[in-house]
Amino acid sequence: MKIFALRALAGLAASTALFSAAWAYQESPMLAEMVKAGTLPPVEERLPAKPSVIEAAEVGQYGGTWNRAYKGPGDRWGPTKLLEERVVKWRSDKDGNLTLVPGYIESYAVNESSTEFTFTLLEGLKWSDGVPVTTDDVAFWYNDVFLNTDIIPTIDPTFAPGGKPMELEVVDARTFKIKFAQPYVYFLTILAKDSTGEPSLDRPSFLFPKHYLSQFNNHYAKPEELEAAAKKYGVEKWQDLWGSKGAATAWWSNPDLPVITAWKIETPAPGDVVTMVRNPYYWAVDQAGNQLPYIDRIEHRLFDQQDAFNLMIAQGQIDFQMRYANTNDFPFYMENAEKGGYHVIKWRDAQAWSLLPNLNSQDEFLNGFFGNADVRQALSLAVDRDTVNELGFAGLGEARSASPVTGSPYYNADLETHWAAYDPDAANALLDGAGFTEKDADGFRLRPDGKRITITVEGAEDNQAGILQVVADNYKDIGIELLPRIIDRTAWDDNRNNNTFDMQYYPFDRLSVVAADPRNMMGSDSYANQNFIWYSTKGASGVEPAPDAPIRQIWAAWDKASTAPTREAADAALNEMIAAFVNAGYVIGLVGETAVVGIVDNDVKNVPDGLINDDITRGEGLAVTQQIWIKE
Amino acid sequence: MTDTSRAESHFTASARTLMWRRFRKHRLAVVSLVFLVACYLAALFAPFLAPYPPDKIEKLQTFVPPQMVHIWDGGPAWPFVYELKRTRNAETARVTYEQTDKKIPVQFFVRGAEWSVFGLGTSDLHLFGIEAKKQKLNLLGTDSLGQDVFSRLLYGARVTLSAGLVGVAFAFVLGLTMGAISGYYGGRVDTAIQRLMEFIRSVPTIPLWMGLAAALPIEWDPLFVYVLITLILALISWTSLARVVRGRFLSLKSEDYVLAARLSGASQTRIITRHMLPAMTSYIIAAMTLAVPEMILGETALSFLGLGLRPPVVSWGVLLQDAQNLRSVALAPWLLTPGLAVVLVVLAFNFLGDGLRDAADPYGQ
Amino acid sequence: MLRIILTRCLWAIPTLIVVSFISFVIIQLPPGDYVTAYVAELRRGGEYLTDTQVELMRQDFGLRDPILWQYARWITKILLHGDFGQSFHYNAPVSSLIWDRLGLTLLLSTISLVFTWGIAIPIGVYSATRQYSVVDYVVTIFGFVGKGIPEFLLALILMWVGFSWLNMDVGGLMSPEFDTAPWSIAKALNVLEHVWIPIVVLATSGAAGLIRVMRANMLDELGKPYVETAYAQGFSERQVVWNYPVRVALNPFISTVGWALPALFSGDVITAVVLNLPTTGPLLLQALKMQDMYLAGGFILILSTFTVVGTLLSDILLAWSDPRVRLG
Amino acid sequence: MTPETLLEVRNLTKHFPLKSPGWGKPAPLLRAVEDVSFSINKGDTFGLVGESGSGKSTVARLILRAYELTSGTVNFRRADGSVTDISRLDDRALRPIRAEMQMIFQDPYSSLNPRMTLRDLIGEPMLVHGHRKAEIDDRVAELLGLVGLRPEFAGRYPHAFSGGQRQRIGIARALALNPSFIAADEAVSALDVSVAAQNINLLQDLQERFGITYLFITHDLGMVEHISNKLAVMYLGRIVEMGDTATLLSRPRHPYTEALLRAVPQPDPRGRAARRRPPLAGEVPSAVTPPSGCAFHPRCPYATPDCARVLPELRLLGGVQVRCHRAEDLALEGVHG
Repeated sequence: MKIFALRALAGLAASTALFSAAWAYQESPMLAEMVKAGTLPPVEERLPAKPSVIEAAEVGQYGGTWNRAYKGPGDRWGPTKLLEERVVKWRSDKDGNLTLVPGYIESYAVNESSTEFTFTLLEGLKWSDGVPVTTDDVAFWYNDVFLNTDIIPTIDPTFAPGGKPMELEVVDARTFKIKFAQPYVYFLTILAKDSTGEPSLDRPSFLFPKHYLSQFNNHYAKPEELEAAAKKYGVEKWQDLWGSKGAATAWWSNPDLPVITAWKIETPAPGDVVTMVRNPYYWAVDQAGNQLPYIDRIEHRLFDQQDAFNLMIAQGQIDFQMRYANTNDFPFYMENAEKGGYHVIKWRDAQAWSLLPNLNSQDEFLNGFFGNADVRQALSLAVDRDTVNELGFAGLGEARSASPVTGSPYYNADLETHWAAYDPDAANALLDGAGFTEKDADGFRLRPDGKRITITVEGAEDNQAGILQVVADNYKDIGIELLPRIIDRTAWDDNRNNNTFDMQYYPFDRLSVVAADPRNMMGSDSYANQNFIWYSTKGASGVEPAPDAPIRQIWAAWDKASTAPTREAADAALNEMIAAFVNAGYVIGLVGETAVVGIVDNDVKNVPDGLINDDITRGEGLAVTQQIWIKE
Repeated sequence: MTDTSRAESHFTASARTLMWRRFRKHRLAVVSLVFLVACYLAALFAPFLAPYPPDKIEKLQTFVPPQMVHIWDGGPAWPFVYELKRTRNAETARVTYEQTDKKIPVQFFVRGAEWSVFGLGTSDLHLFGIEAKKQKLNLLGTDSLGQDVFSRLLYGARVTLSAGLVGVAFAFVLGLTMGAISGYYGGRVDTAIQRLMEFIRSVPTIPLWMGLAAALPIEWDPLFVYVLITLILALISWTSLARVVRGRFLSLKSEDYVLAARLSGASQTRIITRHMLPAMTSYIIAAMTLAVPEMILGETALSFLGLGLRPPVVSWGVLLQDAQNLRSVALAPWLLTPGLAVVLVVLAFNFLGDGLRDAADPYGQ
Repeated sequence: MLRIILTRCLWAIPTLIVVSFISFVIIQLPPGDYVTAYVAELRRGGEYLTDTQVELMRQDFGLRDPILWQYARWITKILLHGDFGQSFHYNAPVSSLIWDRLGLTLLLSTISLVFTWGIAIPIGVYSATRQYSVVDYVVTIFGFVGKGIPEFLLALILMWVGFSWLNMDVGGLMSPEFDTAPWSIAKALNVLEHVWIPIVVLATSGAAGLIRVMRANMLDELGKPYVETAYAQGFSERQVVWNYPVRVALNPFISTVGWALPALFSGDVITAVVLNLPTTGPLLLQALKMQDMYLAGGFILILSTFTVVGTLLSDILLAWSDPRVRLG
Repeated sequence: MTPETLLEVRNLTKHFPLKSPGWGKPAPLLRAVEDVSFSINKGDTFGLVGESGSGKSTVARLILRAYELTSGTVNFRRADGSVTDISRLDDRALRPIRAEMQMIFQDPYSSLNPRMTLRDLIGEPMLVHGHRKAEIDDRVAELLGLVGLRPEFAGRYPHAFSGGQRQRIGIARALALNPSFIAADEAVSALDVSVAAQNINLLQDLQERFGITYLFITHDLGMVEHISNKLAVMYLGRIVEMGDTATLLSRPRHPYTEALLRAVPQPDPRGRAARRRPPLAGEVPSAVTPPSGCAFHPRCPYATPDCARVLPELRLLGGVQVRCHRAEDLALEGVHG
């Protein structure tokens, strides 16, 4: 197990490494020209008084265009994760250990009981149009957006622990406090992943550019103005200007929106090429005083089909990208690396490809079948994970359970191998012991009603058919008929939503900093969605689990963790929750920690290798894109 | 045969015989017919001809390239293959195979996996194979799961060459009936059918596929679902044939010999079945031969869109699904052999249809 | 004639209404709706919506209303305001989305159509006049291979050949460096370097079929007595063949040109997807997959209209070119 | 109907409706046959002449009920002596009558199903009228002999025969059921002159042997002169002149008949005189919008303004019926000799 790497934050204050040296800052030639032309103030005036310092692996050169590919408007997360800003962000050290570092704030502090969080913005922080960022913008976010039910009808429970929404107290022009009614140890962890939630995670935490957005807000603008704005942006009603795809308020679709990110959108989707250009007011510098980012532009070319993307890679048209690079195609990428002038890096995926039995199945029999721990163990022991790894992942993963991955603060070697051995004999014995001894002529076990035990397993991608076929072969050996079906992704999601599936092949992810998002483990949108609904609605709807069901332990442990006043207590409870989840064996992990393949052009520098890839740590964002540069 | 008796046999030859004679002149069509019969026979006897079951996964024999069977070893020799040595490139994770000096003889009528003899019993006899511990005989190489492409090709032929036929046949029955009614009776019936056809042609097919594929219960056998969908789609695809049949009926109706039959008191049924339909059989056969390749191509295209047959069904479209990526084109081009099979069969069907059409041409000699 | 056209146009209206309704139903045949797809997409990105919000969104989009009502609302807007509605997925008007991609689609389809005809007709004629000659066999084999090879496979292989052997930049419409550049000769050349693959792919399958039909039609005509008469009267082969038989053999083509209309609009979906071309086809596919029903619906409505208009056009052309056919 | 009459046609009219231009508006009519009446006596050969488009073929097809009549009656005397109006009978009721009236087609190629042997072709009428196979085979052989073909040919297909031979096959087929009436629609027009003459002779032989009555349709006045004893000339769906062939041809009363006669090639050098006046000019007008008054007036060299206004009645004049206002005034040129 890796060292528990997370800094104990509760009761501590932390602050950014700030650049205070008196020597001059450097800027990109692109901006220098604009300064010369008089269209932009000099760099000293654009940067905060004491800019943040982002330690570049190697001090780089300015300029260049970073070429990537994207899949259309549904794919804003690829571009977003490259540049999103939070008050605190995950950073990985060379050994892969994760720490939270402050973003656009000078410092933050947490009180003893973890109920009060104080943040101080950087002095002289500016929006991309040069307007200063102040706590006015924070108040605007809180009063006019977060609490504005016209824009956000219900408050995300994540920001209302115990049912009471967080409260804001503005201290001065740079300082504000967030208060909770109960201890919220994991608040910073959640901020690093979720920002401040709706209208979208792709917005910075606590900040909205009041000077620009008030024209789209019903607290400020008249109905007819709102209507005119809606018309201008081609949407039906003014609320559509907001929201996660808001035509006016999403950075992704509106080039006019002031941002604090290193780049801002220039040509939005649905263009064939989405381009982003550097933010002249970006507030961080490298260790040598160069204003970041190094790279001037990012261009995303549209593609639809994997091969179109692979061809771009082979032709050297991709500068750095991990998203959509396919582990299966690793040999292909390697074979063409020389021709394409790139090399391939490998990060570690914080997920385990798993079989997800539906514990809430509407099929009476399967419900009881999956509910039986012996059966789950048998189904887990019956899979030859090494073969799955070899055939499905070119041997680039490892056989393991669905449990925290290496590098996660919650990693546990025992849990990793829980029920992960290949032992068909033991599996058969377990099924016999569970009473499923009757078999038909083809050797398949029978249900009490005399029908064959048949499980339909659904995958959402064509290349999963082979893997499922291997598993089906394995299950045949223990007398269980597995019917692999590849279906459309929407239908696949839908079946989980509507509780109309037997079993799914599912990437069980978010296995790094589990605290930031434990919902999958608690059954949400996974093995027991109906139970989770029962839990989250406090019994108002959904299905109540059996009184002795292990899922109750999982929930209880999380309830304890989420309200613990100290980090130690919270983590202890969280580890308890994880153990309960893994030991129950609800999710049959097959292969995890698979290599996430990254394509890096040979001229692209400062791209770290071997990091963890997880939604919680914001995917490629963990590479600290501001300090990546392109050699001329 | 003397000249006169040859002439006599020409004079007394039936239309069918004459057609057959003209058909035989179309050499490519004859070759195609033979080839297609061979394909169907191969599909029928796939379990015997294929050395391995189609879904036998071999973890350590992925991406084996096609193996040469040698029959010359300094002199004529019993067919043999060389033993292969597998290595995995640690850097690129690519698996490669090297020929060693060791020869493994190919054997005929070997025992292997059991197969069912048309429901009468089982046999474990296979036409050929090799006896080796770590190796199989892969004439066309193996895929990413180490499955024998040659065996899969043979098994796939069973589905590809038959599953879509149900829909084609259905569409033909519909198209013929509707076209005949429309063309023979004319008037209001004709107008109504014409409008109906126009309407049906405007119904978009891709969304219909997607809708149907998603709406049918998932636990149903994918092959059954596919056949069902082709049947439903036949409800749409009959219109093109009906259009042609209608046109033919319209012009046939005014043929003098049809009128002559009517004036001699022949019933409608007799007129349609004895005079009008026979005049169209050659066309119908040709059209049918041409519809089969359309259907095969349709299956591969739908598989490409993720709408057609899906694994674990083994069909040529499914096999091509495996091959239709750059990785296969670049690193395992032998996975494209099902594509070659598709091209050949489509080619053969087209030649056959072409030959039939040329043969049916009343002006041709 | 004019009256007949008018009657047919009037007929087209009920046809379109029924087709549009059926399409609307078909789009919604798969379980779930756009909100399901959207929520799942958000969740993958790490955003969670509460059930209340999901419900609100459904009501907002009008997805809770009975389908007949949804259809009525949709079609009324189109008929009265020409408003095809809003794409959920793109959060933009459907018409502008389709319009954006239509230009290139029409351009590509038209070029390949012209290309196809330019190749197919002379070859078909030649092949027919030299039936069972070597050239005929070669053309026949080319034709059938072209017809037999699945388009996506051809596209993929051509891409690989272009990339791997010819060292060309393939895929997409142009190289990335020109993506954002203004139009110039270099950019135009670069585009030309890219479009040959789609044109070859589209023209191969198209031309193959056309050659066959042309050959068959020509053979039919050449066998007729009037051709022999013309020969007997001492006309040269060129005069005989290109005067009457070719024109007659072309009739079916001319009369089916209207059928190419919907194809022009949708482009070839599969080829466009494989070759990563920004045409309308992939947009439709995407819309259907995301259950973005107004985008898909608008798309299909336009396609159906093109089909109906195309059929009408075909019938008129047919009546025009062949007086034996009476419009029925 | 006198006892000698085999067939009597009264007020035969056929309008083909064309496509309606729109709802509520009447469809334009193609007036193919307009108020045609005549009768044919047993054993006669009734000639029907006119340019193409004059409606003569339609008359034959109406009589044989290949088309539905618009109005009019067709009385036919059956073999048992009874007279039936066949104009309103349905298919089933017609079937026995069809045995007694047959047709010979113009095109010897298209009127024989190429997919049937002579045995099947000639035997088909018998087969559908319920005759037994052995009987049919004998009869086919006999019929082949009758039309001058070798009985061994019964197993052959039509493609083995020349045009004239095929026409004989058609004749054999028409004879199969011993009909009393045969309509020959341009039966020899497609044949070479010598072959045509042979077939005409054959038809006349058959008439003598079996007492068949012919309706002989042709556009060639030269031909009718030889074969028919009664003659009717049609123009745009109406009979313009009708009567005894010899009388009518030697002394035509209608300008149209004269024009047709002039078009007949005359081997006689005296015929040169006939070319003083221009031959029949212009084309047949459309039957959808026939000219007012006498339909022939636009092409008639003798037309008066009256002719364009009033449709002349068919009236008896010098032993023939003629439809012309000026029939009395005109001295038209007939066939001399």
